[in-house]
Amino acid sequence: MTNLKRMLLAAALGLPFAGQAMAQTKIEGLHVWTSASEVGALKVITDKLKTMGFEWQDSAVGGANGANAQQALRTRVAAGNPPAVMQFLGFEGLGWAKEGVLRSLNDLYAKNSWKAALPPVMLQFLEQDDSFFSTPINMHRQNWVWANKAVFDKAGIAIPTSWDELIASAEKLKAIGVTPIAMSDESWQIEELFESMLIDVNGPDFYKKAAIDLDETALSSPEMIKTFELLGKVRGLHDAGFTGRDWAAATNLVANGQAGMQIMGDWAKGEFLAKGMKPGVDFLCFPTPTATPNYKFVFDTFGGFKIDNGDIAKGQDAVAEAIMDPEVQKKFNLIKGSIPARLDVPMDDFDDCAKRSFSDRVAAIKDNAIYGSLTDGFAVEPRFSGVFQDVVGKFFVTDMSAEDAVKSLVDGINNAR
Amino acid sequence: MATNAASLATSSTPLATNARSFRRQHRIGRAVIYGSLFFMAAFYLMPLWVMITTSVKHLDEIYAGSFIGLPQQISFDAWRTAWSEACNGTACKGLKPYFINSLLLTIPAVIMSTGIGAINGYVITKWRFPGSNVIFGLLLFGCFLPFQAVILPMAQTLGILGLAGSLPGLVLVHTVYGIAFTTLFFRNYFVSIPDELVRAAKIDGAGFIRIFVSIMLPAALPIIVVSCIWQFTQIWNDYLFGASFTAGENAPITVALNNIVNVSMGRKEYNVDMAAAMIAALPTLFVYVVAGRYFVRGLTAGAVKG
Amino acid sequence: MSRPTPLSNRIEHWLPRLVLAPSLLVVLVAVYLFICWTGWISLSSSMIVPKYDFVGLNQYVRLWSTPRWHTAVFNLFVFSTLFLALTTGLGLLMAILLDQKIRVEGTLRAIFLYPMALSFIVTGTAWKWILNPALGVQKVINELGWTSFVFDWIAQPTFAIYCVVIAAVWQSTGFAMAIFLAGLRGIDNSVIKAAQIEGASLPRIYRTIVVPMLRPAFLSVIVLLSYIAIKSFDLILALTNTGPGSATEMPSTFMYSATFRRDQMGVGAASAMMMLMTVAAIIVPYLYSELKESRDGH
Amino acid sequence: MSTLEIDRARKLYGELEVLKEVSISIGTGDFLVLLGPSGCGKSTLLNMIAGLEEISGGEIRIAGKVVNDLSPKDRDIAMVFQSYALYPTMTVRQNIEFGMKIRGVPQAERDKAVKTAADLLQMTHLLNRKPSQLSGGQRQRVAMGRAIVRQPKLFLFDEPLSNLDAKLRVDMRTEIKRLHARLGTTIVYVTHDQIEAMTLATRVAVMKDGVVQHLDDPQSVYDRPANVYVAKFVGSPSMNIIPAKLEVKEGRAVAVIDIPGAAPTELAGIPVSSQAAAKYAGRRVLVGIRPELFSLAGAQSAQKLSVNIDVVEPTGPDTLALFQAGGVEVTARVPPRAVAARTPATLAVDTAKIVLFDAETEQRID
Repeated sequence: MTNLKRMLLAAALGLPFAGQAMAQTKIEGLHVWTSASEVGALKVITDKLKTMGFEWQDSAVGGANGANAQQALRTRVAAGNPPAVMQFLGFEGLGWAKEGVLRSLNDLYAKNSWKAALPPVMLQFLEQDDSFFSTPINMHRQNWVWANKAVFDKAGIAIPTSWDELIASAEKLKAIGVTPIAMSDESWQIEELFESMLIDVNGPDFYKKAAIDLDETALSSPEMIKTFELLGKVRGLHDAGFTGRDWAAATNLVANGQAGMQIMGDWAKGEFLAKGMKPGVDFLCFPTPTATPNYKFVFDTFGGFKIDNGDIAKGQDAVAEAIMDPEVQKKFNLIKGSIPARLDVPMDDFDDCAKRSFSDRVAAIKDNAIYGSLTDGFAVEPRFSGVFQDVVGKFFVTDMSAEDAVKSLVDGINNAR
Repeated sequence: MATNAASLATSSTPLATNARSFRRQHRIGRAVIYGSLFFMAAFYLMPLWVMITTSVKHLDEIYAGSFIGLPQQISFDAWRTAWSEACNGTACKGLKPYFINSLLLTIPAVIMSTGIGAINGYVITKWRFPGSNVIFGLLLFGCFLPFQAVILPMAQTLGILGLAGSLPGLVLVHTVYGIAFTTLFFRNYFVSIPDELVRAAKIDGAGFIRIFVSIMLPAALPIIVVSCIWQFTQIWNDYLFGASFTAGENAPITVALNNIVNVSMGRKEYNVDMAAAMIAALPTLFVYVVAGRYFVRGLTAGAVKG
Repeated sequence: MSRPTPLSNRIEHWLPRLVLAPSLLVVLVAVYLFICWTGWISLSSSMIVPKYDFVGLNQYVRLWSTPRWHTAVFNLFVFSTLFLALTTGLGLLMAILLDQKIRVEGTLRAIFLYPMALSFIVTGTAWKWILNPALGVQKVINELGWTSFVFDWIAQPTFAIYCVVIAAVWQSTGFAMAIFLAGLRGIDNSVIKAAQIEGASLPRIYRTIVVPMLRPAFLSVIVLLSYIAIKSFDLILALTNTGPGSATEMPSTFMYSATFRRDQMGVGAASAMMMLMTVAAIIVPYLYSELKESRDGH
Repeated sequence: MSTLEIDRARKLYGELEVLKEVSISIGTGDFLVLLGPSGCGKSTLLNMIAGLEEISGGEIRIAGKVVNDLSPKDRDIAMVFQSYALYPTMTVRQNIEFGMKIRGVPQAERDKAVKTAADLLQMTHLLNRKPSQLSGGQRQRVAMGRAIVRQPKLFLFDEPLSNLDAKLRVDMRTEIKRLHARLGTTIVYVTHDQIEAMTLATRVAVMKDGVVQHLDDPQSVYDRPANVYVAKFVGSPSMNIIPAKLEVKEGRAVAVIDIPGAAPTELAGIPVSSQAAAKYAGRRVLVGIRPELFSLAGAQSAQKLSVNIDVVEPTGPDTLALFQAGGVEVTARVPPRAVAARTPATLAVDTAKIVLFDAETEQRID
């Protein structure tokens, strides 16, 4: 009631809330996590933070694939009122770091030798101009197939070893009256499928050239056309209700046995686990089929804005330390479905899918076959990945030819350069 | 009052046979009118039906594919969850605090924008001066501003004013962008009030403010209702400004609702979403259903010469 | 006049201007200055944050070379035209039907009016289900026995925009109806009686006499609906999220994603300027005629 | 001292001059009617007197005091409007006492004033009603009551009867006249109805295009209009304006009028000075003859016109006979059944009341 009174008074006087300035031990974090499992995982970090003497002040802005949060962040920076800590994915953090508004965590990195504890491929997203600006909590693998084991058994399908095999198995699934692939017409969900094909069919090196270096010859190559043609074969393997479907609803189709499989990152795992299904027993998780093993990643980091307040700086350090705490990483990822960002966290308590992800990551690092996900902003800057999404999304729902798709992709990328 | 056209037609027909056929036509006509109205009403109620039934269904039932049908079991758990337990980020206090935020921001913003609109409309119609029409034109153009275009400069301005991220800041933004419409409402209404009223009051010795308070405002009650309803709906339902200019615990209900509904990665609780959506819509629904009568009446008063 | 005027008179003289001044000032800043700011950004190379350099019309060239922007412009045109026509027509029809001494008028009016009270953040999901062929209308009708019935516009890139129109019309018709109903109630009964004595049929009376008398109501309806059409942002996001395959992109959603999602603030600003120019091209002549009229009146 | 002096008052709207140096002066107890068609500037002038419009040039004095820069409330005036301008949300009582309330008049005094006014206008029973519950005539009374309680030096009426039906208008007209007689106040009254002007005014100012054409007592305006415009505007049917040639015979002015199918007719005995007669001798002039100056010619009639009657319009008390003379249609007011259509008649003219006008300037020739 006193709070309400104060707000009323402040409203009447046209003053900013007194509470705003008083948050001396409060650390405000802006993020996009709103689902139960996400929030549950986040609580691992905030609980740890509490033991370190700081209170997490939550600012969640969900929706629009993170655009709402990005908009909130931009307006707050414009207003000179940035959050103490911000969740970044992929290039988002780099952009702000280039503007010089993020606080350097170099001292902490040096003191705790965090650099050595992390996969080298992550560092490019954590560091700008020799300054570490954020700390990673997890790693999701993007290129997974999720399948209902009972359905696969009934249709007599083994785990496919190539995309052609995977697509061919669709006929068997159709024969037993099951939707072969659970998906949505949302562009990003289609793109998850596309980028898996892109790397699986053409190999990691080609993926790097086309999706990361944006090499024009690679982009306009026959390999690209081939990939689009492959994607075109998936048209019609979904059900009529795929329009506007959330990815989690698609996952549920697989879990319920209404659909055979889904191609999605390992955040989908939580849906099966929530139903009490067990990996390998009730559902299958396997990487998208390929001759050249690869690993595509997505991870969440938190960075702090430069704010002229010593207490907040201490709090930002505390957040970084909490995130990099191995125990926190373990507990967090057990809930979130991903694997720890740190390479040195014991994986014993994790499920088989996570264990597979962890071991595949180690192998991929060795083989130089680990790359960032295009869809989720770890391959190229948003203005380019957006073009991929536009073209792939449009290609899939219309009768656009693979050649036209490649042409508009090249034009679009050049236009955005 | 509406004419009962059909009954007039019967009573003014002299011949009995004609009267009978007219009566039959009349009955058919009435049936067609009622039929189309009820059909449209059903169409209009459809989304509400979906929302209400979903909000009382069990989540498994929804995931099993029942989106539109009747619920097998009715449970109000989702409503309780939405009101007091649903999580907006790590804060799992339900919609309640944000509901209060929205009230705290909507009420002053509605009062201020309506008040300013009223006095602007009064000046523009009753105290014209050279250029007052141009000013009205300038104000009116603000109605059609795409708000996405002004978010960043507005954020910077609020930062300079020290109102960034606060409810008073949001109240200010809504008031500023509400002025265009409220001014238009009051201007169009006051135009229909004869200028002689103001002249009479001037001769009676009333000044600028006295005329406004004693004569114009009491006469403007219908349009005040219209303006308040319009502004209330617009501000309560706003998402863009709310998400841009508030943060965390200061967020209005639409932002909290969006966070509950728009899960980026994670299982959607459709029943809670729908219950939350209904809760977020209750005040505006209440305003329309309760004040709807006055709303139409207010519009009428604006259209008819006083 | 050089005669000294009493102070109170001078106050009375300046008071109206003083009262209007804050609104004017605020609008000059919050509308016109901000438009100028956006214009400036549209000529700069701004990406993630505003930059104040100058790159000429580069961002406009880039904007117009983006196929998605063409879709957005085309959609705005289709959407606005259909939305205005259908909402006005349906609103008028409802108002006329409700004006026939309907017994449950109050209830029906509330039913038609309630969507106006809801935000699309709220109703988007419900509409998504209703329009989804596997969940909504199509499924229900198929289950009722008409198995060949197909209503899957929302999944068809060429038809999805009409789904947006349907939902938008649903939301705004009640408002148009309320204004028309108000207009109808304001019409002198004797006009209708006179026409009936002349032997005109009811539809004819409405078509030739009553509807033309509703001109002021039409004007208010069109202004308010244009406002809603231009602002149709959360509607798109909630219903189709610009899909399938960017088929329901609109200028407002394009601007939003360019600025806040794709770090192309310059392109976003350019698209905002294009929107503003379009709005100005339509609204300024209207404002001009409206203000000219009121000047003639006195 | 005059109660109202308008001294070369001007009104400009930008470049447009709607009032051109108007000067009018009336004394206490006078009833001035500003008469003219719409757009002649009469309402603007009234609003300038009231202080509702700024005065662009010249001076307006009320009771000797320059009021140019005084706000309406300080001018000691009251005004009755065409639409009555009753405050719609207030009762009749509140309407009447609103001005007193603003001036801070104590309640008891207000009650007394309201009672007096209500008694005077016989509307005591209406005091608690809202304007929307009143008939047109009742609203008119309330508007007058509101003016009366102010006890101003000057009453202003802006076409107060034009929204009433014909019967009520005549009644209210009489009532206003009676009120004027009883209260003895000074009134400025705007109307476009010349009968109201004739019946009510002690002074009439006929206006056109922002200029006072004629300012005099009603009878003088009627009898000796200052120009053709005034002549035609005042009186119904209006004054006949017949083109003629002026000749001087034996030192007296004679107007020669062409009558179709007859010899040119000479009218002698026109009241015009000998200088004017000499000046206009042999030139074309306009002869102004009120319809009632005609009569059936008798044996002794000096000035006669032999004409062919085209149309006869009986009005009851008398008949209007229309015929051609001097190339225009002329109306004569004759006793009922005195003449018949399409028959010749001989009419006498009371030439002593004829008015002559300059053919070019259309001003009266004295």
